[in-house]
Order: sequence, then C-alpha cells, then structure tokens
Amino acid sequence: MSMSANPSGTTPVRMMPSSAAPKKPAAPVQKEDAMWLQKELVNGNYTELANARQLGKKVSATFVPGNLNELLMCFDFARSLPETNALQNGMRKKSGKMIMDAERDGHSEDVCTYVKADLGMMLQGQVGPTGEALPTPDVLLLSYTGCFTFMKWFELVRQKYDCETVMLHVPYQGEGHVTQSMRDYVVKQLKENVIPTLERVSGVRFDIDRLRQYMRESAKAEEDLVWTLQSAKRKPSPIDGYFGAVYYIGPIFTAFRGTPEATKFYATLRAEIEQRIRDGKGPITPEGEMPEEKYRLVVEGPPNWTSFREFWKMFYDEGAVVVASTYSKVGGVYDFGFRHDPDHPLESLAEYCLGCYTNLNFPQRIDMICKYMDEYQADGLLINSIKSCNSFSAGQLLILREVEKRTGKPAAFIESDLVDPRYFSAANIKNRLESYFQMIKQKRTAAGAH
Amino acid sequence: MRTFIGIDLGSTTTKAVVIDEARNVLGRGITNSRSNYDTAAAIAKQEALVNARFHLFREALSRSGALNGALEDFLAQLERDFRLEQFLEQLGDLEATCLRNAEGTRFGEAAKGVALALEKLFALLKAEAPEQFAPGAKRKSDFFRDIAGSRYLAVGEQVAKDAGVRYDMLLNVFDRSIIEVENRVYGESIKRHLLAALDRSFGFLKTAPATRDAVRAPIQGMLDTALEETYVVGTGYGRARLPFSKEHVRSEILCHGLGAHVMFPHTATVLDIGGQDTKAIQVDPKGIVESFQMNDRCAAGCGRYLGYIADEMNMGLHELGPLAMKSTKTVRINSTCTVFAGAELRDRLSLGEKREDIMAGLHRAIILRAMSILARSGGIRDQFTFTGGVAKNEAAVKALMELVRENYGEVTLNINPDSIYTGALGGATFAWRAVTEEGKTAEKREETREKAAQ
Amino acid sequence: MTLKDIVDRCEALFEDTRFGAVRDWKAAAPGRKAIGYMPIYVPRELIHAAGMLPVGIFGGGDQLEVIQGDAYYQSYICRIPRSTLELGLTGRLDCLDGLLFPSICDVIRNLSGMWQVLFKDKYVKYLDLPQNYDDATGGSFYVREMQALREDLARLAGREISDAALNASIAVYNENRKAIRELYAYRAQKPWQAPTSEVYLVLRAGCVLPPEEHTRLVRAYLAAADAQQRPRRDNARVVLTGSFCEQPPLGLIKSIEIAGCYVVDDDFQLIQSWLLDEVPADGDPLQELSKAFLHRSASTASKYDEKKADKGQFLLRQVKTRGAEGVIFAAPSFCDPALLERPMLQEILARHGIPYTAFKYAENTGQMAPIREQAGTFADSIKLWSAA
Amino acid sequence: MTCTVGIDIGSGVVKTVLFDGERWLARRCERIRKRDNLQLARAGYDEVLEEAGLKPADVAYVATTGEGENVPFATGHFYSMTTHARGAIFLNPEARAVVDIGALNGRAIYVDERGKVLAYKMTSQCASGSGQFLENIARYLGVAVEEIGPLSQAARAPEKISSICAVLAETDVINMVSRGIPTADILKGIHVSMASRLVKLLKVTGITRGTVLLTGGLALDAGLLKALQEELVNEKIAGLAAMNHPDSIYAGAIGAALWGAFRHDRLQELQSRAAA
Ligand SMILES: Nc1ncnc2c1ncn2[C@@H]1O[C@H](COP(=O)(O)OP(=O)(O)O)[C@@H](O)[C@H]1O
Ligand SMILES: Nc1ncnc2c1ncn2[C@@H]1O[C@H](COP(=O)(O)OP(=O)(O)O)[C@@H](O)[C@H]1O
Ligand code: SF4
Ligand code: SF4
Ligand code: SF4
Repeated sequence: MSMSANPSGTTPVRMMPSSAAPKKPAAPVQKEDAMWLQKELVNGNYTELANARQLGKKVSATFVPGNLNELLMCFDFARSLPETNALQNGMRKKSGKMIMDAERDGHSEDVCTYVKADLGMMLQGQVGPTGEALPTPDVLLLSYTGCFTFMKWFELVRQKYDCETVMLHVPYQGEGHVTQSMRDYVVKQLKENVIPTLERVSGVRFDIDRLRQYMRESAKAEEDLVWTLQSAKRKPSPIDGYFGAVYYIGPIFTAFRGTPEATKFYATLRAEIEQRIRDGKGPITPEGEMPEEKYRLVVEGPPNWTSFREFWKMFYDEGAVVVASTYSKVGGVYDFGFRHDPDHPLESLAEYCLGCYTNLNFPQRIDMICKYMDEYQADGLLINSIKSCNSFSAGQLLILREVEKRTGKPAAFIESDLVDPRYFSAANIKNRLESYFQMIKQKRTAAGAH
Repeated sequence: MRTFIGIDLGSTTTKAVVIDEARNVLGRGITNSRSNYDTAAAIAKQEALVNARFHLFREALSRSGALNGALEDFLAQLERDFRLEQFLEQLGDLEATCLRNAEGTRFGEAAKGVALALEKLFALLKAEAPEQFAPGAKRKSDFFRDIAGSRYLAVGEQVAKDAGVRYDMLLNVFDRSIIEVENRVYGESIKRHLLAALDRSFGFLKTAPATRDAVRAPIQGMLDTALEETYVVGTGYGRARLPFSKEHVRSEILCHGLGAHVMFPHTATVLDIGGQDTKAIQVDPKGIVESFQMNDRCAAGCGRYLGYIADEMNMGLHELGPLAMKSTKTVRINSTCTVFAGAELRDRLSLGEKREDIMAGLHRAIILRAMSILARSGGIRDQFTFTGGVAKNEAAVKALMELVRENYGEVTLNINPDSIYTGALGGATFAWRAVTEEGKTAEKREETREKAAQ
Repeated sequence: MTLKDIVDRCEALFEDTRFGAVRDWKAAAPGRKAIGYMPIYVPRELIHAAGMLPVGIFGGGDQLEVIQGDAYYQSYICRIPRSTLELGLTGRLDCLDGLLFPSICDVIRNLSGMWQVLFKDKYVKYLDLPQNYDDATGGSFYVREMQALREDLARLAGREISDAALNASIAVYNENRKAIRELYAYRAQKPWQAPTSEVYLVLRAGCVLPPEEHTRLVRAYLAAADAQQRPRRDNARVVLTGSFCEQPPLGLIKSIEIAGCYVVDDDFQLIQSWLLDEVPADGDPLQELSKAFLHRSASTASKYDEKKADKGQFLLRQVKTRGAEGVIFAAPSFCDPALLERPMLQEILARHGIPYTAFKYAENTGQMAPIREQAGTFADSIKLWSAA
Repeated sequence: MTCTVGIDIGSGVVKTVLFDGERWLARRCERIRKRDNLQLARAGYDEVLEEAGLKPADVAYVATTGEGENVPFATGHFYSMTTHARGAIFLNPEARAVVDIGALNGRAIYVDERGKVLAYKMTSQCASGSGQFLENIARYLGVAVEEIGPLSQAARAPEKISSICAVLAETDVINMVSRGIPTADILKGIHVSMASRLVKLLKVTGITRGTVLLTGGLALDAGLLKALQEELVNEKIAGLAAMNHPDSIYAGAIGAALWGAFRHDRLQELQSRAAA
C-alpha cells in the first residue's frame, strides 16, 4: 500500500481551491500555497526522475512502508516509489490495462495488483504517470516492512532489469513490541549491507551529519502532520481523515520526508486547517464544503484508487466523515509519539521501520483502532478490504469482530481493490454503505426515543 | 380504505405486501424479476392487490355467512378459476406473439410449417389448461413463464415431430416471445377475470342460484371498494431502479430485519438467502438492526445456484428439495460456485453417486456458506428466523436445522410459509410508520406514476 | 506389516482431523506436551529436545466442513488459514499446548496474531526467519530467535533444554531426514513402485508421529514397497513444485498420476525435507541449525534469493538429479509467494528447454477434470514426442 | 488399411469420426441435452461403422478424448488439448495456435507444424466467458444459437461485460436490457469479453505469429471470430490471423482418430520388435 502526493489524478487543482469559501476571499491564498507546493513537489520529482540520467543522478527505488528517504538522500539518489507510480496510474485509469498486460505476461489473476500494475508499466515502456519516461533504477532498496510481496516484487524487477538489489529485512512485531534483538539486526544490516551498497552504487560517501540534518526536518514535518490528523478529534471535524488524509500524507510518505519543502508544506497545511477550525468548517470535498457531519467513521484498509472520486462521493453524499484511518499510518505511525531522532540516526531509522502499521501484530492493530474509535468519538468502524493485499486483509474480519465487541459500536465490511478496476463494484459497495448508514441512523433514533 | 404497500425488488423475484391501518396483512403478490423493473414492481403490486381482494372477500363472506362451512373450498376454487382465466388470456397473447415472431424470413421455407405447428401446440395447451388448475393439481411454479414454458417444451417435442419441423425452431420462437408477454401488465382485465371466474366456480361447484346472489353481492361490493395506496416503500436489490424518490426507499437489510421482527417478535438473528445474496442480520427486541453481514462479491451458494442446478437437472425449483430429502448418504460438495455447479454435478454422477445424495450435499454446501456468514455477523441467537426464497426449500431447511444444532445447540427456528415476503412486509411496515408515526404523505409525482402503472 | 497395512495406517492418520495419534501419545505418560507448527522452516529439534511432540498442522484437507474459518476470511485468501482456524475453533487442536507460526507469508504472519487474540490461554510464537544469510547478521538474529523459543519451551516443559539434549534431537532428525531422502531417491528411481499418492501419505504421517517412529515407518514402507512388483506405466517423469504450504487434496495427486505423470520430486509439506543434509550433532546446536537453514536448506518462494543468478537453481537441480522430463507448477489459489515466484522460475526453465505446465488448486478442490486435462495433455506431449 | 475411430465426448456434444489413415470416412455429431453421454458415444460409434460398412473388427484403434476416459470399448484415451492440436493441423496445416471454446472452459494451444503441443493455457475457475454462459444469455434474450453470430456482427456500440462471475454477469445483462441496450450490442459485448480472455490465453502461451484456428462448437460463431480478430488487432499482435473451418467442431475427434493411428503403428512396431 502506499501513498501519493497527489491522488486527485489529472485534475488536482479542483481539490484544495474548492476549500476557499466563496464568502471569505482572504483565506484562499494560503490554501493555494499548500496546493501549489504539493503539486510542485510531485511534478518536480517525476521531472527529476525523467532527467536523472542527463543530470548524472543515480536512481533508487524503494517502498513506502519503512522507506529510508533520509538515508537515500544522503547519496543524492533520485527517488522512485513503485507503489506511488502504480496508484497514480490507477487514478489516471491506466492501471487496468497494465494489470492485464502483466497477466498476459504470465502473472496470476490472484496476486497483488500493485505489482502487476508496475510490471505492466514496464512492459509498456516505463512511461510514468505524468507521461514522462521513468528510468530503470540503479538500486532496489528492498525493505520489506509489513509485506512479503515486496520481496517478490523486487525479485521480479531484478529478473527483468538485472538491477542491483539490497535487502533490509525488518523483523515483524510478532509479540507486539520491538526487541533489542530486532533493532540490532536492522541497524547491523544498515551498517554492513545497506549503506555500503548505496555508497558503492552512488559513488557518494556516507555522511552521518547529513543524515541527522534530514532527520531534523523530518521530525518537524511529522509534528505538523500529527497535529493535522488529530484535528479530526473536533466536532465537526475540519478534515477527512481518510480521503482527505491521502492528500496530507503524500509528501511525507514518499520522496520528500526530510526535505525543507516538506516541512514547509506541513506548516502551510497546518495553518490552513487552523483557519478552517476558526471558521467552524467541516472537511472540503471535491464538490465543495461538506454541509453537515452526520456520521463519524474510523476506516481500516487502503482506499480504491481507480474510482477514488466515486468512492468518496458515496460518503460525503450521506454526510459521512472519516475521522481516523489506519491507512494514513502505513508510511509511519507518528501519533503515539515516535519521531525521527537525529541524535540516534540509525537506531531511529530501525525504530521507524519496525513501527509501520502493517508491521504491527493483530492485538496492536485492534488496540489502535479501538483507541481511535474512542478518542475520535466515532459512530462506527468501516473496513475496506482490498483483494490485493494480504498484509492488510488477511484477518480483517477478526478486527471487525473484536472492535465491535470491545467498543459496542457497529462495524461494516466492503470489498474492492487498489488499482484493479475489475474489482470495484459501485452498486455493491453503495448498497452496503447505504444500509450501514441507515442502520446507524435507525439505532440513533431508537436510542433518542427511549 | 387506506393501504400501505411494501415492494421488494429482488434479483430473481419481486414481492409486494399490502397492509391496512391496523397492520393486518391484506395481500401478497410475487412475480419473477425481469428486465423491466417498473413492470416487475407493477405486477407484483397488482398481484398483491388482487390477493388483498380475496382476503376481503373472505372477510365479507364469512361475515355474511352465505356459504356456511363451504367458504374455504369456494374461495380456493375461485382463486384457481381466476388464475385459469388469467392464464388463458396470457396463453392467447403468447400464441399471437409466437405467430407474429414466426413470420417473416427467419425460418425461410419452414415458416409455414412452424406456424401450423404453433397452432396445433397452442390448441393442445389450451385444452389441457383447466386440468392444470384443477383441485389438487401440482404446478411447477407460480409464474406464467415457467408453467407455460414447461408445458410448451413437453408438448412441443411431439408436435414438432408430427409436423416435421425442427424442435429448435419452436424453442426459439418461444424464447423470443415469452419476454414480450411477461412484460405486459394485465391491470384492466382483473375485474373481468374475477367475474368470469365467479361464474366458472358457481358452475363447477354447482352452487344453488340463491346462494349465488348472496355470494355475488358482497364480492361485487368489495370489487367496488377502492384500495387507496396511501404510502409505498420500495426495497431490495433493485431498489435504486424503482421509480420512487429516496424518501420511499429503504435498505433491504432494514426491511428484512423489521419484517422478520413483525412476523416473529422475539427474533434476534435473521438469515435471508435470496437469489444473489445471503444476509445475516442481528436485530434488537424492537426490530432495529444491530449488525449485518452479506456474502462477498462471489455469488457462490446463493439461491441462483439452485436455479442453475434445476436447469441442469431439467427440474423445477420446487422439486429440488423433495428430491434431496430422499437422500440416504452424505456426499460432500466443496464448491458452491454457481457457474460450475453443473460440472460438479456431472462429475459426481459419473463417479456413480446418486442424484438425491448429490442434491443433499449441494443443499448442505449452500447452508454451510450461510453458516459462515452468520458466524461473521456474530453467530446465531435465540430466536432465529430464516427468510427468503430458499426458506421454502425443505432440504435447505433440514440442513440448516442440523447445522444450527451442531454449532449452537437448541435454538428456536422460525420459518414462515410466507417468508419470501419478509422484505416486502418490512417495507409495508415502514410505509405504515411513515404515515402514522412520522405524519408523511406520499409524493404527488409518485402517486400519478403508480396510477399510470395500474 | 504389509504394504497395505502401512498405507492404510498412514491414511487413517492423515484423515484424522482430531489428531487421535497426538492425543494417544500425550495420554501415554503424564505431563506430556505437544507443540504444533504451521508449514516449513521450523526447527523441530527444539521441541523434541524439550521432550515434547512436534505436530505439523497443514490445514483441514477436503473432508473438514469449514464454517467459522470462512467467517474470518474473504474469498480471495487461500484456504489453509481458514481450515486451520476451524480446527482450532472446533476444539480439534486442544491437544496442542502451543502453536508456532514460521515467517513464510503475510497470511501465516497475520494468523499468528489472530491466534493470540482467539486462543488467549495457548502459547503462540511467531518465528521470524532471517532473509539475510550472513552468519554474523541474519545468523545471529536467527540464533537469538531460536534461543527465545528455547527459553519459552523450557518454561513450558519446566526444565532446561541442554545443548546435549539438542544435539541428541538433531541426531534423531538427521536419521529421519536420511530415511526420507532414501524414500525420495527410491521413488525417483522406481516411481511405479512407490506412487506419489502413497509416498505423500507416508510423509504426512511424520506430522503427527514422533520422529523415531516415523523413521521406522518410512523404512518399513520402503522395504514393503520394494517387495511388491507393480506394473510399470508409460508415464512422463515430472517435478512438482509450489505446494510447500497449503496441500492439494489426495485426489489431485492421484489425478496427476492417472493422467500419465510420475512425480519424481516435489515440495509437499516441505518441513520433512527442508534441510538438505546432515546437521552436525556435535557442535553448538543453535549455531549449527542456523547454518543449516542459511546455507543448506531447500529454497521456496518464501526465501529471498540474494542474487539474480541464484533464482531457480534449486529447481533446476531437482530436475537434473531426478531425471525429470518436465515440471508441474501446482500452487494454491491466492498464494502470493508461490504465484509471484512462478513466472521467474518458468522463464528459467524455458531458457533451459525444460517443458512445464501450471495450475492452481485449493485443499478442497472437488473438480479434477480440468486438472486431469492439463496434466494429461502435458504427459501426452512429453510421451508422444519424446521419441520424435 | 488402418481404420481408426475418434470419439470426443464434450459437455454439450458428442462427436464421432471414422478415419482410414488420413482419409475421412464418416462423422456424427449429437447434442447431449441431458442424455447419457456414454450411450451416445456407443450409438455414434455404431453409426459411423454402419455408414462406412465396417465391422468393429475392422477398426484398429478407438481413441477417446474429452470426458471420455471411461468409455469401455476404447483402445486408448488422449487429452483434449493433444487432440485439438492434431485435429487443427489436419484441418488447416497452417495453424500454429488453436483456440478451443467448450461449454465451460476455453483453451489456447500453441502447436508446431506436426501438431506437437508447445504450450497451452486454460481459463481458470471463475469464468463468465464460457460457451454455456453465452448460450444462457442467448436463451434469455430470445436468440437462437445460429443467430448469435450474425447479430453480433451487426452491433454498433458493444456494451462490455465487466463481471468476472457469470452470475453477476447475468445481472449485468439484465440491467443492460432494462436500460434499452440492443440485443446485438449485448451479444457483441459478450463476444468482446470472451475474445479478450482468449487473446490473453494466447499471449500467455507465447505465440506471436501464424494462423489461429478456432475449434469446438463455438468456432462457427462468426461474431466471436470477428471479435477475436478485432481483439488481436487491438492488442497489436497483428502477426496472428484467426480463422475457422466448417469442420472445426470435429477437431478433437479427428485428432483422437489420428493419434490413435499413430499409437497403433507404434505399438505394432514395438510388438514386432519384441517378437524378433
Ligand atoms: N419453492 C421454492 N423452492 C426452493 N427454492 C425456491 C423456491 N422459490 C424460490 N426459491 C429460491 O429462492 C430464490 C429467490 O429468493 P428471493 O428471496 O426471492 O431472492 P431475491 O430477493 O434475491 O430475488 C431463488 O433463486 C430460488 O433458488
Ligand atoms: N453454429 C453455432 N454457433 C454458435 N455456437 C454453436 C454453434 N454450433 C454449436 N455451438 C455451440 O457449441 C457448443 C458445443 O461445442 P463443443 O466444442 O462441442 O463443446 P463441448 O466439447 O464442451 O461439448 C455448444 O454449447 C453450442 O452452443
Ligand atoms: S500486498 Fe499489500 S502491502 Fe504488499 S505490495 Fe501489495 S498492496 Fe502493498
Ligand atoms: S464464478 Fe463462481 S466462484 Fe466465481 S464469483 Fe461467480 S460464483 Fe463465485
Ligand atoms: S498457501 Fe501461500 S499464501 Fe496461503 S498461507 Fe501458505 S504460503 Fe501463505
């Protein structure tokens, strides 16, 4: 699973400016700032990748959960994130064809569609989401935090392109906590395998002070991100913590964590939300202000990208706001206090990888959701189960049962896929969501009646 | 009088229930869902209103005591005669449509022969029709498509042989004509049919002339009473396509929960197996839904599965359950993939398993899937109500009882003979509540549309 | 025991989803404990050295009715976790005092947490396996993992697990591995004498029997099988791969043989043959076990290949040493590791001119016609054209 | 002369052929329609012999294929992809790929000029693109099997079926009818979906150029053939040319008869060698 800086696809601009309330023309400047910044960031990254060869830059590829962006920057890599490419292609409705192509190339219908979308893109000549060609990576940094499929993914890429691969094995929190043995293991791999390989491929010597400096920036941005996501604890919530959050987590989960640009983006974002709170406004949607907050939900599982707008609409049309989601934690769980720590750089990187959402065990995931249900005063839990993703999906029904049991709040279950349009059945999902909202309403009326 | 109507537009059948101000069920109607949702809804509602009139006849006649003792027999005969009248009209319609469809160049030289064969065939069908509606006669289904279809196929093979035309051609004409006929609404002929049926029944039962008048008067009176459609609520799989505004639509989950609660006030868990989905619903003592689960996107193990099996075995849906009940041995069927049901069946038959044993295994497999969905929704609590079309199937019920006992011990299992109407009953109850509790009135736009459909 | 007796006994053990053999073993002496493990890469020696019975759990097969398990899993997830849950929730695994989940995929990984939630009173351990094969890095991590397991087991057993005890257990399993290697070698030589449907059952008995007894059983089977002359058929020789975790139904294995294939190597229930040779029984036991895993274990889709050149080498060796004419990829539906690995292996086979075919199954697949058709066509094409 | 009989027991139709070497003597094709397929096989066998004026003793090899593993009077059985490949080469020596669409599964087979199967791929379990599905929908739409092709070719705006599941696809179709989509466009939509699956299968086998021969009953469906040809162009595998043959439905039976002859010679040779 992964994130994008700009999942609104081809028409990103409609998103944020719509937040500019027509009556208050003074506010929009700042908002457009954030939007402008975000767009610039994403496009800048794709341009950098497209021109990496001319610029004499080496290219790295790595995954979102447990990505070592600060470290990669120390070696001047242009940074590509295949999951982001896949989701961007999904939002631009290009992924369906890519997946089919990968299946024709021998891949099973059963496996993760992110992988197939990526391989399909290669088969089509590596043209990236923005239409610019993407270079073949010089190194694949395989940190398989939270998902085994990552490992196969890069083995497949290596099979095709013969890229150098470096493995960072991040152990799983099977017992619900990080042990010293795990930390040592990750740090040792960083020192003995990852850093030497990156040095060799890039020709740049590792400078730990550079790393520290990036991590200082990371921590600042993380602070503002957490503030933004937690603003949803208010009633009404000024943000949508799932559909909206996808925009907010974009920069920090991808190639920008640790850059001053990202820090600036989050400061701007925070100021914007503060203004919304002062104005007593709810979240903005692609169709403008959300009029009334009727339902507050916690969502578990990644969204669907191919019909992202349509999916979101099913929520705001009914007045449903997502106040918290686990997906907005895939690229790092920051809301329980973890920050990148410049004083212990490698240990802190290890800690970060070990703490990603899908690296948590089930009791931890359930605790986290129950906590959200409580702290964000949610009416219920909604699970969007993704066909592709065993890492999220295998066992979600137990989460549903346990959360229902522990919080006494109703939970609902829908199914779709990340980037495979064949698995998004709008009628089916709408039917379930409607039933769910009507059920919450009926219960509420009944409770009010006695 | 004021009535409240619920319409449940399901994936395979469309059901309607009419209730009165005291929330008594006046009538129920059912038809197969078809390509035109408006028509399906209109026909189901019309059937329910006809059924309501029979209900009212029964009340009026028992008040007047005109038939003392023979009332039930008389009404049963009247209903059969009414169905026969309806059937004959539709059959006539089908004949005309078939003849029209057989014309032209499609069959080339064979066209003449086909037309002759059709005439012969329909003459036979008309002649045997009264037999099918005779007391005690068993019909394959309640729907014209199925009744007429099965007889057409049966009689057609011989007719084709005698007439020297290809059986395939007759099949083809039928296939293309039946859709047109079943999409016609016969609203205006109800009164005529009823009066004709009344005469038929009098003749058949040799009713004395004096009694005839005593019976005819209250019936005529009831026929003249207008049934006001005070409020209509739509639900079901196809509800989004109903010509209703959002105000008049409820989710089928809520309707099934409430319907089951109305039928059995102590219901805690509801299982509904419909054509394309299986739902498990938990309701509180007031009939309010607490949680629900449905099958995922795979349609394996739902009612349609039985439809495929019935097709494969060349049997009616009504006949599957009884066949499975004859089983003496369990055959384990693992795949409930609807599409491959036929292949699985053939596979087993070729391994020498008996049909009834395989059938029993298939029914158990469906119920096993339902048990998982129930477990997903939080398990079975007392009392447990089974609704939906599959609840009519005795083998499915048997398998369910066994599995419930194995997994949850003794639990009261409620099955209403009218369980297929549960969703519609819930809808009707919501309609009643909307008016009596929330003071709503039906929207103008919809009223006029409803009238037009009638 | 006659051949039939042996096979019947194994079949009875295989079909017994209540694990009677484990219950009997525990009942035979007071205080005995049994520890279950899910597929592959489990150092059973540790359990054995603690005086406990290691029990392999490979799902519920095609006879178990799965209700509760399906309640926890969507249709696009493989079968083994759901039938395993069913076994647990219906009390069939009550005879186990704990369950180990080795790190092989996300599904098993998540199942370990579900087990913690659902079976609060049982010992549950997620056993991480290093994907870094350096002794000092991945190796020391693995030794620490095993050490933690050793301490847990010692606590459960109420006694220390000494190095000597561990070495003794390694020796016991060395014997068992040796017998199984002999069995595989024999089958590769005379596949008509030792049909895979039988070999599979004999192997499977190793999941519930103490290793010493299983070793004897394997040897007894070998002797009995060799004593009985069976007709030799004109079948194609194939290696079957991809079935290391969820197991195909027995009917499927039979169907492959009926359709004209002799399976001369496979990766069924790999736990029985994952360590490729003897583990030294006189050194530091955890170090030796770690080295055996890091450097001398069977490769599967769950293990990382450090270099591109390593990919597929294990399979190629199987084909070569067993004299196979082709490869059948038989993987469980929705098994991400096996299915993602497949195209890479196929590419390598193609490069070496080795024919292959592929299909998917589930542990409760009921329809064998498509399987027979594909395996049969494969056998046909090898047979009809072998001389041409 | 070496007379051989090939019997192809399908899930919908039983096909029987009688060959003398490579010379065609007689053929039979019978829809099963809920009848016992083994009896039909026997009847077909008797009838082809009668037509050619032969006795069972004149037949050197009776080969079955399809679901015919249990035919008691057969000499041997070949699996259907083996036989379709051989049959296709007989019907059209240019064929390098065979696409066989049966009632339940579709198959793509890559062959060489001798009919040797190089690679193949079958549709997996979940399939709305089967012949059976097409037949069901046609019945629902009131269209005869023979009319499907011409109608589909007249389509103007085909409506694609997106569901992978036949049950849900059926609902899709019902929705289309209620939206007033013309029958021709629906049928073409199904054809396009099927063609896209078949092309996917073809691609997986690795073939890139040559003639693709459709075999099996649906080969005669001109609408499907056209959709397949269009899909090949769409997918830019212009090196492949799809076509059918009037006797396509017999491909499996023909292949069985020919392989029967091949095995017969082989066995004779082995026997004489053993005798010597
Ligand atoms: N008499 C019967 N015997 C057995 N099964 C029946 C009978 N009547 C209906 N069914 C089953 O019920 C299903 C329809 O159930 P229903 O609840 O009406 O579904 P839906 O609401 O989805 O249309 C059919 O698919 C059929 O399998
Ligand atoms: N002219 C035709 N046009 C389209 N479909 C046809 C035609 N003739 C036969 N069929 C279809 O071919 C199918 C039978 O094909 P066949 O390859 O024999 O299948 P199987 O081997 O599975 O029985 C039937 O389902 C039938 O609908
Ligand atoms: S399985 Fe899930 S976590 Fe893994 S690559 Fe696919 S979508 Fe991402
Ligand atoms: S084809 Fe079968 S298995 Fe696939 S979704 Fe439909 S019912 Fe389920
Ligand atoms: S079958 Fe595959 S996906 Fe399923 S648990 Fe086993 S290894 Fe994991």
